[in-house]
Amino acid sequence: MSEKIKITIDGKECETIAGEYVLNVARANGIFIPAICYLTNCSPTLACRLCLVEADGKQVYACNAKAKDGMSIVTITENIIKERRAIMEVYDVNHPLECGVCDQSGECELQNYTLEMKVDQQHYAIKDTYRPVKHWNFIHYDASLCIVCERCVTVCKDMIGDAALKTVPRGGDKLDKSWKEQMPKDAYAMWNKLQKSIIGAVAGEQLDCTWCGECISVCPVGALVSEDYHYTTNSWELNKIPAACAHCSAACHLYYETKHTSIENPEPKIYRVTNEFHYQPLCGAGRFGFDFENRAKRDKEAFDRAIKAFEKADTIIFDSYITNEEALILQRLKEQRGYKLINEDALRLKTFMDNYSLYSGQSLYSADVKDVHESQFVVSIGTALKSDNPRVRYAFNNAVKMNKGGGLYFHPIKDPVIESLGKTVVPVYHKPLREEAALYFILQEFGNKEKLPKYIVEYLNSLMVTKTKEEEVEVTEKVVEVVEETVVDKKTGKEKKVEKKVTKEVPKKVKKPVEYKVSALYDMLDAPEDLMDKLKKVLSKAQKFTLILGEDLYTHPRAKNLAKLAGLIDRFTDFEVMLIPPKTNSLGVALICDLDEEGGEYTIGYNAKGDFVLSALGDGDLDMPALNQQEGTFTNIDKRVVPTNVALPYEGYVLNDLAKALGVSDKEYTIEFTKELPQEKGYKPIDFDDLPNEFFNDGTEHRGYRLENKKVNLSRKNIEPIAELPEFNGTVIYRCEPVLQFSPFTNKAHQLRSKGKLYASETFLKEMDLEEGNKVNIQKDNITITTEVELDDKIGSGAYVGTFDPSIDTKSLFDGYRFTEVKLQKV
Amino acid sequence: METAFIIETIVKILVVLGLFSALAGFATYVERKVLAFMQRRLGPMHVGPYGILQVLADGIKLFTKEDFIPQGAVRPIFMIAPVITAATAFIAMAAIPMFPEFTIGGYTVRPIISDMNVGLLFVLGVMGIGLYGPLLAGMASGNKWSLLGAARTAIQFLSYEVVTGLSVLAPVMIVGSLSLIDFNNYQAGGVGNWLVWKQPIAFILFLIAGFAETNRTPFDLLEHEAEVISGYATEYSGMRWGLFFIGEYANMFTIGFLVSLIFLGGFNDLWFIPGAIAILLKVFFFIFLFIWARASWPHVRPDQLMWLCWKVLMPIAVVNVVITGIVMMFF
Amino acid sequence: MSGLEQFQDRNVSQNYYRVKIEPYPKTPWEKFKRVVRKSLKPDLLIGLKITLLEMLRFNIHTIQYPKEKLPVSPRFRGIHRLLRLLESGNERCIGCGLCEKICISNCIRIDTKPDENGRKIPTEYTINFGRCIFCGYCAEVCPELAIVHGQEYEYASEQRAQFAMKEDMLTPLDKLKEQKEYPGFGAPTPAADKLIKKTPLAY
Amino acid sequence: MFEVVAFYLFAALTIVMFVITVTSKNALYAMSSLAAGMIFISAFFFLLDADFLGVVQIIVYSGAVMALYAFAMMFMDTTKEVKENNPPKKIVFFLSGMIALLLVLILLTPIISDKVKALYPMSDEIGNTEAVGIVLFTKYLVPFEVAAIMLLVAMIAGIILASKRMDESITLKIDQEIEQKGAE
Repeated sequence: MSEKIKITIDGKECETIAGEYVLNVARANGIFIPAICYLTNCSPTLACRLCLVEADGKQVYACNAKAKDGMSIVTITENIIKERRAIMEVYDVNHPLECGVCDQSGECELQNYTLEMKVDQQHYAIKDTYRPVKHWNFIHYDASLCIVCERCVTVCKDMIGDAALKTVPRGGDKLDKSWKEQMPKDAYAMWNKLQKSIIGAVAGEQLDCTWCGECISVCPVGALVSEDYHYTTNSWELNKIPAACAHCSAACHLYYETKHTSIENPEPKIYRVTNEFHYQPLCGAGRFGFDFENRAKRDKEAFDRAIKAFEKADTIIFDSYITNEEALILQRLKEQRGYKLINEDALRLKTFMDNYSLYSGQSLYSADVKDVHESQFVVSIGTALKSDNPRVRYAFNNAVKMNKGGGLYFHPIKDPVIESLGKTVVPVYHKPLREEAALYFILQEFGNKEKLPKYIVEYLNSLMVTKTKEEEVEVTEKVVEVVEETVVDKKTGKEKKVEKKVTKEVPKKVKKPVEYKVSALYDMLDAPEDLMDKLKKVLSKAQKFTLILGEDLYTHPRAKNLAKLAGLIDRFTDFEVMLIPPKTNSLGVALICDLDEEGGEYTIGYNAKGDFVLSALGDGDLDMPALNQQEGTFTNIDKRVVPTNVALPYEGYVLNDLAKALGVSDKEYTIEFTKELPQEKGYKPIDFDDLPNEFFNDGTEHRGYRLENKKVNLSRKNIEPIAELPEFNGTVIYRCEPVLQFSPFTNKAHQLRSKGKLYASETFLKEMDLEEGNKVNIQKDNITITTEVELDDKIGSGAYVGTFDPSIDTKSLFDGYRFTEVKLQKV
Repeated sequence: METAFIIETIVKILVVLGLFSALAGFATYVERKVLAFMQRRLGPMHVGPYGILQVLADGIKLFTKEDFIPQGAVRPIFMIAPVITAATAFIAMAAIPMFPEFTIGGYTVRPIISDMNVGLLFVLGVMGIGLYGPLLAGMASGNKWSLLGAARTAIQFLSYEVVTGLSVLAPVMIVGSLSLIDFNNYQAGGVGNWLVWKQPIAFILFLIAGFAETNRTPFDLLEHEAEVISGYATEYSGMRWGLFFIGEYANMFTIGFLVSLIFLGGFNDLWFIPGAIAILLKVFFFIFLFIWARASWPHVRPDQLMWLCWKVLMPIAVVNVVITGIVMMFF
Repeated sequence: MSGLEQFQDRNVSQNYYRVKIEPYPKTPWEKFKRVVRKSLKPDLLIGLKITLLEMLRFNIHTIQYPKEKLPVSPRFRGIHRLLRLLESGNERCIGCGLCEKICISNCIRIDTKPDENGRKIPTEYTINFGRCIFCGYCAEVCPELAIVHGQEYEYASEQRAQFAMKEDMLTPLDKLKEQKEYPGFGAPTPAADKLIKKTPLAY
Repeated sequence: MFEVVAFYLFAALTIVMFVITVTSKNALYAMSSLAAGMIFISAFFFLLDADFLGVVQIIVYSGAVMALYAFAMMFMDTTKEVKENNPPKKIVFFLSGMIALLLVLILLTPIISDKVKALYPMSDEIGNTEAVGIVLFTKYLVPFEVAAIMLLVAMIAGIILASKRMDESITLKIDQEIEQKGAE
């Protein structure tokens, strides 16, 4: 890594690494430098110019200036104070005085800094421009409140990767030149820029993005707010409840902000979700899908029926939308009462991880999201990254943008979002079931051939094929030319034309068949052969590599072999490997529960189908609390045990009550199980109440604890070569959730509620001769599902169905693998 | 004769009971009004014209209010105490001749329930017993403020009984009888014959002692709100409290009658005024005086009260008796 | 001096005079002398005279409350009123929630939403008068002079729900003409204009 | 007839009251019944037309019992029952009962045998008060004066005993003096 250096800020000696921005160093050391436009982990925009400091006697912008050894920074001088005050005054020019109704009032950075800079008078003025309000789906943009700090633009580009926002001309008056003499330099420059621009969509009136809403979060003023939250309450009335997002395995840190529902109804309600945008972005499902709570009352009769069902049952089917503690209770139920535990997702992940461990030597995978952020080269295989785990996608994008990195994206379905990340990200759209080839490809291109097991090297070499191709070759040819020259006769002084023969060597391009060696893997993957050339520049500088593997691999018929290959990659390449757990707590369930493959006769379903259903969705035989009504922990993608808290009260029975009634639990509260999580799997005996849940100023995540990675004995068995699998012939559809959906829980949230459909790309629609809104029969074997077709412009090919709508029985369509062959029929 | 006497007595008892209960109520109205006027207020104005029915409203209120006995109280004595006050106040009236004799349908009525020859002594004695009411109430309430009120009752009783007795001794010596009718008859024949001219000091002493006996300002230490909440009556409510109230006002009337009979010519005709009206006027003057004094003067401290009694009033009373005796012996 | 002047005059020192207090009697003899002096000097009788004269003069100051009422100071903090804009009749309240925040007895609650013009409006406004201590902070903090204290001070009620809802406090539309610009508690001071720093206008 | 009814009524009441006085463990009950009993005794005087003695009985005893009340108030919590350390013995009850019976018999015997004659019968001409006065100041002059002197002596003694430091007034004392007293 970069060398450690020391700089002095306001007399305080701060240690940092070379190349870090001064602003970040100051923040990490608790020194306050005002800044509006800078966002951690994004590129500096220099829009606000507030972070002006004096470095070794020269004025620089702290967000932009890189630390050098021995640098001495002064954050406040007389001139800086003058500049900052002038800047804040300029920001206040024509800013509407509607703090009273503004949603940001109370947590507004414009308010804060106006007070901080002691602005009590306005010296500047210009004619105001009409700036209309824009409604962008979930997002409400009040342009007149906007101070054009461009944080939204920056975060959309550098962090999220949608790049849906940009600055557009405002159409305001030009700044009078006379201001230039009257006001401080930076303030004038800032005003000049401010007066010219406003935020707008990149294309057209509507935003073209994945609706993460991060722009709402980063907006320092009330310009960008959630349409749903707009004018419903004041931010200071809300209770911030720190929690972990329950929708996907990223389990992002967020705050549920609650208040009583209305004057008549004192029950608390979640008004919005906010996040620590400097440290962790949040996806749209997390931000807008917060009200999936199950408002149930205590139903003693149902509880008694549940106890009877438990006494009768021999199997518990459950999904992974549960906490670690609930998983432990289920495991205890299994240990003491002999139930079989069925959870397909988690079992697949577990099998994959076990096989992976045999070849990597570690019980857990090696990379986490932070590694992705820091990588210069990221490869993703077998996952529809943008909907499977948006935060990993943001990290991928961030790595590409901030580290000038690149990557590879192996997936059968075209993804314009990934394509738009940059030229250095090369998508490889292979056919389904070719994931093995992709992993061998990584070994082929990035593996240390000297260290790799010999049989692998041999196998890779055996895949090399000789090909010929027409190549333009430069050949020099001798050409004789006749050149007419004008020669001046010395004697006569007359001009005279003389013909001359000149021999020249001229380069000439000639097409010629060339033989070369190339791996057959390229063909298997339908990859362009010049793939690696495109990445040459990136790879030459890359220091850190991350491989992201997704659910396609765990469900793959040859998942075990894939896992072993991944283990090899971890050991013998520069890549660190990250597995994306398919559901929120799949990793936790896989680690805590001893899962079975086959169920018994009478099953209890917990958020799953069964003879007796416990449901947090409110449609079962006994109500269970939703994850925003529970306290407990998740084991997230970072292999971290993160705590979540109760946002809304739950009055019904919880799983622990059942366990108590069955004599399995002796605890009063579920969270008493937190310290009993299995230590042999890497958990630590820490009380729930002692788990931290915050970020430090320098951006270090301080939530819960990381699981301990244990050593595993290596397997000596050889890894199988690529198996020939029967190809899909007919129509192939994918199992995947649309953007903003993860599960029936997200679908329960009032902002995201929608009906399950067949989402298809434009090319797919054309191929199948369908139109949006058509009804189709999806047929497989003897199952027919009728649904509507909807165009999804965020995929470039293929079609998919989601599992978020339980009314569509996707389970019977897909037997494991995420791609399946079906017959489509227009109704 | 015997039957007629019994009927007459019972009728007289009923009349006295009814009349003085009503008068006590009316006196509260008068007191509130007079006090109000003296303090530039209007007093009760809402119930009835000029608030005249306020008495009735208060009565209804007192009767319907919850009768409340505290947990720590000595129940039977707590309950009996107000009855003692009210009963003794009325018993004392048994020996007071209110009016001159008059005739209804040939039947001569003597407006006195029991004409005993020691009437004066009886009245004073029974009135004295009346102070058992506050004493028992205070001691039985199980409340410290009440107990303080009871203690004050005891000292006031023990002290001012002496002054009353001694002050009235001198007139008794002059008249030579303890019968109030004798007193009245002694003063027949005009203002000049009133005993007040012969015994002005006794008159004043008796009046002062009367204030103390009836527990009125400036000697209302028993239930002085500023010091002992409501003294002995702190724990009382409803009609039990009302009985104390009635007792106090009945005592005021008794003292009024006594002073009028002993010193101010009783029910003898005054100039053109018939005797019955004359005594009523006198009594009402004293009632007014009680109220007037309440409006005008502050009350005294307990130690001042004792000091006044034992070191000022009693010596003066003794001296007055001695002088009266000497004068009677030699003239 | 009369009325307000009397209270505004801080220079009262010239009106002080020393009260002569006679020494407290120490010996019993002194005490007796004082009793005689006070009894024979007509102190007690003067007291009686004063009260009697007051009664005879019959100079009554009582105000018979439910029938007669004293005028209330404009700065009196009675039951709250929600005002409307005088010209348009629109509600003045913009739903900023400052009153809700500042309320020290935590008795104000508002519900807001954007209206069809995109403005923030309060859909419901309640004050729990069972808890309100009439401190006037809400009127003081209101940036729109929308919530003010009325003159009504008789707020005994049989039901808690009374006076609590917006409709009870809001000026009815047909009585808009009777609504006065509020001069009382929380209104800007007469010198408010002078305190404002002016912003340059370039056009 | 009335007199007989009244006599037995008051006799019964008097006995009940005094029984309560003796048996009650509560000082307040004991004293209140004592006072009531004393007043009921006065009824006998009235029945015997000895009005003066009756009233004197009321005045004297009510005052005396009031003094007892004052002591009770100072010495004990009159609302609580008094715990007696020496439980009454049967022999005491028996003996005192016998003595009372004996007294009654002794007094009854002459009445039953109808051999009682008043030495100084009531004369109707002079009033009750005068009669008492005459007896007191003639036949019983010496005992009366002796009793008066004894009471005077007792009173003076009482005053002297009580008047120690009576000239000191706590309210008029300077704080310093009080502290000095406290230090002593």
